[in-house]
Amino acid sequence: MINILFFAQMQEEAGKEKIDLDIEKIKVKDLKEYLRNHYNLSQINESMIAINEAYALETDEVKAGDTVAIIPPVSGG
Amino acid sequence: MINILFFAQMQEEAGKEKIDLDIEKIKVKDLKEYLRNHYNLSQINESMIAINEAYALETDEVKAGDTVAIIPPVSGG
Amino acid sequence: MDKMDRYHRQILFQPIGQSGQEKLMNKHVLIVGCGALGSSIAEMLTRSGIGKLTLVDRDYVDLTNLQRQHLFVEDDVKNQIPKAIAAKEALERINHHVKIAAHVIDANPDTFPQLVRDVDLIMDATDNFDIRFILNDISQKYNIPWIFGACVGSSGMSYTIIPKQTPCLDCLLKVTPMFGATCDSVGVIGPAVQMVVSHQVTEAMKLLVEADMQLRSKLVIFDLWHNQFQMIDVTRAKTSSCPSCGKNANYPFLQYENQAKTEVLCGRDTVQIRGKSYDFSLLARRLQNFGDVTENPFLVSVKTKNVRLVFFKDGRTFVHGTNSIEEAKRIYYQMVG
Amino acid sequence: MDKMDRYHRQILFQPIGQSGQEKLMNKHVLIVGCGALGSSIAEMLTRSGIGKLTLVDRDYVDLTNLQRQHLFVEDDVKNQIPKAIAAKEALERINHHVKIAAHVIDANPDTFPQLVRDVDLIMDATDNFDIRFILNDISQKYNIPWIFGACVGSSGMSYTIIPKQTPCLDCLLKVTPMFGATCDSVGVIGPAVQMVVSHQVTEAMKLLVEADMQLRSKLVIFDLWHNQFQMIDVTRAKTSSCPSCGKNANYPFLQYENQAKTEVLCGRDTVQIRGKSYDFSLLARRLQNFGDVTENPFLVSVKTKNVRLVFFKDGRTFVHGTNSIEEAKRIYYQMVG
Repeated sequence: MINILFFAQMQEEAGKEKIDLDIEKIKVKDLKEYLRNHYNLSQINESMIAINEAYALETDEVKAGDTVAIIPPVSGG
Repeated sequence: MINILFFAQMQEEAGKEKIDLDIEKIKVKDLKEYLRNHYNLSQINESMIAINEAYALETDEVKAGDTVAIIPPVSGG
Repeated sequence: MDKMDRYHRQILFQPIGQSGQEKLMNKHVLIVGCGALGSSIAEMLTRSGIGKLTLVDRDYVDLTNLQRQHLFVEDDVKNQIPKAIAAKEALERINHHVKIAAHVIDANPDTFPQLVRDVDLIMDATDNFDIRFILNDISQKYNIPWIFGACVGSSGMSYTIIPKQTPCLDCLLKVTPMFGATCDSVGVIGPAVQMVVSHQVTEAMKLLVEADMQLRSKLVIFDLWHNQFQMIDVTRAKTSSCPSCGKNANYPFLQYENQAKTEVLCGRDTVQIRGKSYDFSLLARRLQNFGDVTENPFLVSVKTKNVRLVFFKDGRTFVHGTNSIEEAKRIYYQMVG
Repeated sequence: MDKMDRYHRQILFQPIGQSGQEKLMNKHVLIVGCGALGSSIAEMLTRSGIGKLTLVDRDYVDLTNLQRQHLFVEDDVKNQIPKAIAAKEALERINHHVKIAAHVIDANPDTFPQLVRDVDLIMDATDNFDIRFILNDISQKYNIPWIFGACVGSSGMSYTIIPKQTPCLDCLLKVTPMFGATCDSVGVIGPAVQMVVSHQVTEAMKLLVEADMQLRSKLVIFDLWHNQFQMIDVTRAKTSSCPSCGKNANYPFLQYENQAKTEVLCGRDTVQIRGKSYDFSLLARRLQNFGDVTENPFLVSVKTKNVRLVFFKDGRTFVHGTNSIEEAKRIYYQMVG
């Protein structure tokens, strides 16, 4: 199980603030693609991704048990 | 290694905000005793103890790899 | 312009929305203490459009308050305005729709029953454990939730207590602390105050708009300077035999014999406080933060610029240099927390 | 009473102490933006005894600001006082020792070089990414740290950027976001604002008292309503070829061709802004938060109560219904972030 946390405006788009994905492992790039298709996320390409509180690159791999934070661009101030 | 975090006034008394103890396992009660003796902590008996972000009882055991938070009574407001 | 327009950005936040805003505008919150936490809690709730606030504080604005107590300005210090009154005036300039009752009194077992009438939620902005244990019993007895908050240095913590559901303060602490650290004993920085307030007010909003499912349920503790943050699951602390929230609760801190009592000693410029009896060596060590300490087997005394306090073994304390019970209690709790 | 007395509780906090307080009193901070984040950052730094603050904001106080912008009161709305001016007046009532310079102007590549003169630290309290990328380049070019902060809904984040040391904003985001969420698009609650400010100001204090070892180094992100909190290690994001902070930095966002440009269209009650060119389907979807949207292959337009905006494929936008460049930019960035 991969635990995905949505922050800020992602929550409204996804309709929830977290989901669990029953996947053994997946590349960050492919995870983004999956989320864009299944959750109607307009800004996933512009979002920062962190795996277990560490900044992730597109080629990094997410494994079962990991927590992934999806951090969209927030500009309010 | 057991990772101990001191909060609030404990830091001044201990002279640092965290320490690592090279201990395999120890009961909360005995850990308190150890800290009182080695770090001059006047309020350890009145402090809440949490192991890995869960409230701990005196009889709980701390194991190597655990993070222990020492939370003294704070009343400022 | 419509009254609701001013809350537009809050109504846009979906978990509140129009219906949450209407609930908020019909709720009444009691804030106990109007210092650092209290004044900022009051400001945030006033801006958010709460229906009614009741403020209670026995103190007046002092120069050292301005570093962290957000509603107060230099003129309040010059004019020695009581904090509850200075806060009320500032809040009314911010949002005249909010009803604000300000009481310059001591919150204690005698005055609380009146203060909590029609109150939906109690916010803790006090500065000592004696009052928090009383507040904890009041919350249980009158079935009103309260939100604990405290800070010193760059640390702070908060926890939401719901009668009959969560562990209460008595469950968490087991032993009543002899001393609590205060801003007067180890200092405090402004951001630590505002972070506790942010946690407290978010939880308050959840309760007031009836989004109970979102309550944090964990105790939050942080240290901003040292970059520590924890959310502690305290479920296990709940005690069925707890005298404050257990099956046979008898609210011990509301009972006369457990309360700190005060009296003015006539013609002596002295107030006597009957409270806890202290461990003298710990007490002497602690009082060194505040002035010159002398000690003998019968008493410990500390002398500051303006007053002298003498602590006796039996729990009595003399505060020499004042005839005001309010001032004596303020100084006493600054020292013992 | 001694000037230092008012900071007594902050001096008691050992990591600051007397020497830290003296450093703080000799430092100069530029706050870019004086809305929710900016006004509270200014208040906390003023109370803490900062030497000098420079405030810059192009906007005036509006009724919907009062829900979360802490220095402002109903009279400021009635009198339409510019935010930087209203803030300065409020801050001077709080602490007359702090020097406060207020500028009611647009911070941009032309005005920044003057604004950052003698500045020790820049605080981000802006509301769009165009200005943040400019600020990021200014920070690198003039070697001044800046502290990023942003919030919407119940979420917020902050990160401290030290030139030549940490990753910069460009390293973190790689692609410039087309839209950033704003308080105007998805709302915001007060505690989220104050929590970002608490993180920003603590980091500011560490830098100003020269306790760099204690800096957080991680990006902090939270969601107060849903009880999420993370501190993200972003070391890996640092890019040696980064055009803003890399070896061959050329500060792209300070270059004329990359800036949003504005002009008033004479006699038409319209301002033209040349900015990014948008993906029309995403743009149309986003604008639905603000008013009635119509769309054809050449343009997308949105009509609100007071103005109409027309976005063209080539990146131009017409803001109909105003002759004020400041107002046009305000509305434009409320919508695109």
